Amino acid sequence: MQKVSQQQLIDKAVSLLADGTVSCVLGWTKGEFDYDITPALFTDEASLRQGFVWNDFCGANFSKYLVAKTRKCEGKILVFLKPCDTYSFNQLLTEHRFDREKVYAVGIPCEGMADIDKVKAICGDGISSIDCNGEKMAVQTIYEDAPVQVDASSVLAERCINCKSKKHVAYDELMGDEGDVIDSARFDEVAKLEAMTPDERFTFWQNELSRCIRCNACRDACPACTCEVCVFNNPKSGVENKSPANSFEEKMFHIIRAFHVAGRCTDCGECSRVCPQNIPLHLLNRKFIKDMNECYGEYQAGAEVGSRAPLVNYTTDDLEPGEVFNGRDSDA
Amino acid sequence: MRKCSLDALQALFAHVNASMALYLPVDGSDGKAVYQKWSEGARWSHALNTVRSPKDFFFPQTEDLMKFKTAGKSIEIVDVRNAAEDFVIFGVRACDVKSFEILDRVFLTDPVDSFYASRREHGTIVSVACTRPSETCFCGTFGIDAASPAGDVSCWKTETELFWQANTPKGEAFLQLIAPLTEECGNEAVQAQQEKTAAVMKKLPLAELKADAFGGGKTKEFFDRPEWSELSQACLGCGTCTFVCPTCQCYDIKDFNTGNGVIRFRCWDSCMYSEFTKMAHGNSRLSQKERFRQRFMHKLVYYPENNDGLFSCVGCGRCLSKCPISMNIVKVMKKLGGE
Amino acid sequence: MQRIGVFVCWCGSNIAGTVDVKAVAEALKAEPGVVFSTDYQYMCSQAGQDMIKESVREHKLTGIVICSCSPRMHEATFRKTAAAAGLNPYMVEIANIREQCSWVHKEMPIGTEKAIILGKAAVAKVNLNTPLTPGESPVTKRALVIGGGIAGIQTALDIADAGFPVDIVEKKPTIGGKMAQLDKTFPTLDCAACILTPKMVDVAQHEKIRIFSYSEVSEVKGFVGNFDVTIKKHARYVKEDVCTGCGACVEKCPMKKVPNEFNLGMDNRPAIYIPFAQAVPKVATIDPNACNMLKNGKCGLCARVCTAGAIDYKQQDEYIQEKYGAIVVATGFNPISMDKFDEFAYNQSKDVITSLEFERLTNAAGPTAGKLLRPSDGKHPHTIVFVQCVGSRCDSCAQKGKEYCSKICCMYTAKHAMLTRDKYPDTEVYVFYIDVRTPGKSFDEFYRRAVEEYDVHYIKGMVGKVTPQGDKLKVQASDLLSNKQLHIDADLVVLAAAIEPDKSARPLATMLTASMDTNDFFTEAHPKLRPVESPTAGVFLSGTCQGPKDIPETVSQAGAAASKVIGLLAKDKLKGNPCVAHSNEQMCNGCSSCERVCPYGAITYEDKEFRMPDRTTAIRRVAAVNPAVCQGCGACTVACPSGAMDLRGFMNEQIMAEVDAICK
Amino acid sequence: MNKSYLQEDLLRMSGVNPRKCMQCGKCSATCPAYDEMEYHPHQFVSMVKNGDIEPLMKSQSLYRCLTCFACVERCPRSVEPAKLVEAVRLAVIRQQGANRMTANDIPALLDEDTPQQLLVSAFRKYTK
Amino acid sequence: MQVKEFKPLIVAFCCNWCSYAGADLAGNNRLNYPAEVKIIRVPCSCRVNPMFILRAFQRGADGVILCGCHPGDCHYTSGNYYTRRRMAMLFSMLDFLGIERERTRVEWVSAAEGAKFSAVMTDFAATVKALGENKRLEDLRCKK
Repeated sequence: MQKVSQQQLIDKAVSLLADGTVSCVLGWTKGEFDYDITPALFTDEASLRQGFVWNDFCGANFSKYLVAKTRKCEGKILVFLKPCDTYSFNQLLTEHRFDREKVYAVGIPCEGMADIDKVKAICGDGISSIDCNGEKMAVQTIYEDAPVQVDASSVLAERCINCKSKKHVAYDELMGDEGDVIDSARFDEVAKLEAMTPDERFTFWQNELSRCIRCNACRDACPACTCEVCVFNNPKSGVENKSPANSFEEKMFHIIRAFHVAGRCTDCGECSRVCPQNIPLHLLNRKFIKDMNECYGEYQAGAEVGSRAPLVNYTTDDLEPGEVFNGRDSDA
Repeated sequence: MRKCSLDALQALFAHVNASMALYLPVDGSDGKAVYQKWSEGARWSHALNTVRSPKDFFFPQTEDLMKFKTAGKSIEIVDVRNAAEDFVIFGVRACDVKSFEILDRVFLTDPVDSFYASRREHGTIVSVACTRPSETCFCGTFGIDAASPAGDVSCWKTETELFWQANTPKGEAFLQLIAPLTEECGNEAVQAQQEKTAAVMKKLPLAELKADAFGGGKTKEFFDRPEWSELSQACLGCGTCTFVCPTCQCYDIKDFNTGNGVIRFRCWDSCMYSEFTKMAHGNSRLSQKERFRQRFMHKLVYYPENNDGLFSCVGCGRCLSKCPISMNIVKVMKKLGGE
Repeated sequence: MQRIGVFVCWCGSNIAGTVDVKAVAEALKAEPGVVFSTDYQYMCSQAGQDMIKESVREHKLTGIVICSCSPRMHEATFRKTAAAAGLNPYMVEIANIREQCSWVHKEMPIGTEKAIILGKAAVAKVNLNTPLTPGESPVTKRALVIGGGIAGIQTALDIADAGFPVDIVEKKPTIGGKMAQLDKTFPTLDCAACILTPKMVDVAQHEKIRIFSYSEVSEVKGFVGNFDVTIKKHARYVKEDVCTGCGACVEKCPMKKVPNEFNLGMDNRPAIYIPFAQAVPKVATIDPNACNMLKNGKCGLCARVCTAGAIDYKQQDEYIQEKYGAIVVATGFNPISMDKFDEFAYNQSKDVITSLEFERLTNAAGPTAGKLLRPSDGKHPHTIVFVQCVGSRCDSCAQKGKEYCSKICCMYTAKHAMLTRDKYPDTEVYVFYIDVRTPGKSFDEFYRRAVEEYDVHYIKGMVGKVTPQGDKLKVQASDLLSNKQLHIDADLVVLAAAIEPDKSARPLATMLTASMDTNDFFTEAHPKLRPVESPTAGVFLSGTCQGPKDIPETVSQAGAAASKVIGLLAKDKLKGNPCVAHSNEQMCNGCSSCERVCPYGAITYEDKEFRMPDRTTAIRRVAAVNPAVCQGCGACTVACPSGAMDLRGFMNEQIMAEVDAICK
Repeated sequence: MNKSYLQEDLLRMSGVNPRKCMQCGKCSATCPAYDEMEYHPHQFVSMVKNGDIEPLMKSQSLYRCLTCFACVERCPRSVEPAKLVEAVRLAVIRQQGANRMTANDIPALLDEDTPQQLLVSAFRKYTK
Repeated sequence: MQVKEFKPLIVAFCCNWCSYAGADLAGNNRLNYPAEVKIIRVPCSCRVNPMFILRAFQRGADGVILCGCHPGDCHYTSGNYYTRRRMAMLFSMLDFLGIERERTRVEWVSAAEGAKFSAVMTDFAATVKALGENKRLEDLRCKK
């Protein structure tokens, strides 16, 4: 259950529309089964009251939409930002990707988003409705007479289990209480991989990446990937390709993508959420974050606007490329 | 009709695999079902369906068409085609079986795609009827009966047994092959199960979805509908829906410079991509709205127009569960179909 | 498609000895784009070059590959050859088959195979070469010197003597800098004022030099040859062009208790003042923080006594805009604060002073008129302890001082010790040192004289503690050579404080996009080969803003900086290096990654209207590279995520083509 | 215990890097117990650096150091000589396997001018 | 079939101002190193895009080495500092994916270090040779 209710958000949006603060609202709209929620732009009270939803399945990070929408929208856009979304929001501002003046950001607290696959693993397929408003999540399927009561914590998405911050780093207005930066265990999985032998790691990633179908969902959902022209779409870049025609292509794509967002990735986890093949892509990005934290000092992309990312910075006594492996002796 | 015990399936698979490659859904490392070549120990997945459709068997994501070997300024053309061998795909659901018909109409009409045709010729499709459909299923909308799948051989699974029925000469041959491991039987158990499934299908949330509003000849009616803007506004332009779709059949032909020559290959393309059908003059569909519209107009209007009213959607529900922003053909049909 | 000619050089037997040049020429003939391929004994000879020119005409070549020695050797030669044949010089690529092939590989088959591969890589690159033309920009023939100390003065004089106008910006009311405060100068012991003030007068009278005193640089825009600089001229409340410097106002000013910064606060000055007798410009300045008239409108005495009518209480800060072709930074140094060195009791006793204060105490124009008297009681000190390395050579984690050696302290301390002993032979002088560093002409001789002729007690060791007790300073120190702890009752303790760059340097560096090291010294373009140039083109370094140095070094560096400036201003137009970065606006995200890694500040942003792929228009922020400033390192090309930034002459496609060719 | 191991041990225990020392002697200049000591703070640093540790371990200087940390405070190179003295002292106590001071020794040391606290802290310092 | 001795293919990106000149000096002094090393001249080590390195592996390189000016000596003042960070991160990522960390290397070689250039290349070639063929980052399509 989320702390700020759907009704509160709708009322807020309606009032900001009514007093002319904003001309449209970027929010979530409901789908067929209570969990298939789509980002949508609302411009009037009726559609807000009818379609706006806010529940445990509103995972989509809106920040990226602001790049295109602020260019098109007359007037200000109201955007509701979960704590993790605010980091992406700031990062995009750091990169001058949209005009801050055209956005009215309302921070909303987030209790974590649910992973529908985890829900289905518990309740089975054939979901006809999900009620997230109670203490527990009530999942009704066509195969059972009574809804199954599920602990929201047991179906949290991976990225929410390892939530890095409940603090909003950007907003014009905050609803509910402000949270704190969390000392999460998000690097544990990376550390586990680091502790493996190179052969094990190679097998692990070969297995994961071989599932890649190059649908580009990770890239297209990524709030750091807002390039006007992506190198993978640009025939002149030398890396353009449409298919995972060879195991090299998969690695190339994911290495380059991770490198391009290194220092810019806020670890929002959209890449892994949207991957239809369930590849843990966030681990690549987290690996870069972990390395940069360890080698160049703690840095959280998006924590503040205008900060200088580790890869566009240096000190004269940085460690040597050969030294990054020091202390990682599992396989020396 | 023949049957075998579920316990005997492993032996049966081994038997089939000894004479031709057998592919079936197994649980992959991420816990999701995926088609894999059978090998000792491979278990048939309990999942309803695979994430990727079985269209790969006939229309793989990438396929080399030919090679040019270059040395300095000389070029030699190399045919890379391999002689196809017989294979079986086991466990195909009714929706996916239907998708092959849709692909056939594209690849087997003149000019015939010989790569596709060769695979199709050598492949035997063994379908399995559904018993526990998902909320995302809407095959019924397109007249598909999940309890009576087509294919060269149709199967029904009960608690303990698997029932087999051949529908084509290729299917007969297959039943012949497995005859030593199966026994002749009646169809009572199958019928009972079909009835049960039919009852479940009626309870599905999308059971009432109708495609009647769409079909050939309705281009003008739908093309300029204002709803497209709203429907497409959240679309990220990724290719997930097209790549998990069993009926999407667009591909691009590209040349890959290997350093020693060029491989000409084809690979799936997606009408959702901004470079889709990019030509010398540029792109034909410049906005995501146009690209988004193209996909659904193609499924619901253009394809039926050219194919006797056959929709090129089979209601498998993959795009419903996989779209990163949960926009899909059902939402489009409901919005435009006037529900 | 290019029409490429390949020319394989034998270099006598240098190449042909280990590489089958004929086979190389033959193999490369088959490469795409190659229409002509040949070999020759000496490609760089006149005959060889003529052959290339002839071939260009005969085969209508559009590109040339020379398989020869290192491009570092003859790239320029062959580019000229190409230009002479009517080809763009940047259509030439060189395969280095001598230094990197025939000279390091001994067997003919191996050398030949590698030479062919290197040749193929060069061909692959030339296939993608495009003609490049260096950009040109005009040069404003005026220089700006920031800082009016000896460094700035010398630089300005040298530039002006070459005929170019120079402006000096000095933040104090007078030029002269630290040198004006010194007494004598080592190792010759001539008086600082005697050699400096004539130069100050030269500056004042030079028709090509303008002095903006009491001024600061507030904004810098533009780039080499074309800087737009805003100078903020602080209101001094005295009309500079009217004031005659007679000093009547200074005498009459009733507010006489303002610490005199020129004498480091050891005496006082009035609210209206002329820093010292030889000040340039010799114009009075009103200290707005001390003047009663300016603070509360009461007084006005100076205006009444000024017969010239120069006083103007209503004067405002003035902003002056000027264009310059070159900028010289000469912001100088200051001694560091002694606040963190409690053990020396600097803040507890007036008789613990810094060496610069000692200079004023011995200077004839100083607070004691040159008599060495203790600041506390005006008595003559009989025992003086000098402490070296105070705040220099500190470990960075000690947080008190500087890591570097301040370089000048050993010499000036020897000078102080020697002069003291010379003038007051009854004074015992101790110098505590860690090392005595005297590299320089006649420097060690000077130090030896202090020890041998003047009997200065040089003690290897350090002072650990100074405790004021009565009218004495109890000095506790170590004598490492005799392995003793010493206790000296001193009358005066002089601390050789480390020097640090002036505080104004850091903001100035930001304005100039010139880089600095962690100590705030300006970084030179190359530590050995370009020591007076900043990496930012058109910005030059003079004096201690670049690192600690003494007067002779400062003056020679000032001259060197001036000669660089003259070299720049002598050009009418600047020809750039055409191998510079350029941004594809259609692909640029405006994310600033490139700007952040550019060491030269060559990248700026502008908002431009674009037609977007979906037919709409949008205003987007995009990067633009100033080709006159870009030096072509390519750091931006990798920082750019979208690949919008590329480097001419070393384009992504070209390098990848080379990789492909090598890995075939 | 061999010599280089002892040296390593001392450096590890003290966290001191004697190679940072520039031999300015400020530690010894500042030391209030200088005259009581056979080896002075700067000598400790250079002798440990050179591995010449035996004489230090035998020297009474170890127990003359007041641990006032003036040398640590004043050292311009952050070498921290007192920590090194402390480490050598510790090495002696460890190596001897015995305490430098026992409770029985205290009465003999008592006199009117010595504050009790000094003895307590000395006892603490010279005892395992 | 005769077993052919494995000769690794090594791509060396060399900064024009230091290592490339260092290689020239190695040549001047006739300091031998394996012919498998092929040099590509770049204006600065910071010009080397990770894409170039992956491209080299894709096309069949068995090792990639990047040489630049010693930290502090960059001709462009700071280019090699960026290189150092970028390559540290890239190499760590390749290692994370299980690709042999010995296949990539960064070395600082000045224009005066001809002997070092030769030694570095000899050592790197030997290291890569010991690793054998690059299998983990290969593109089968590019095999001969």
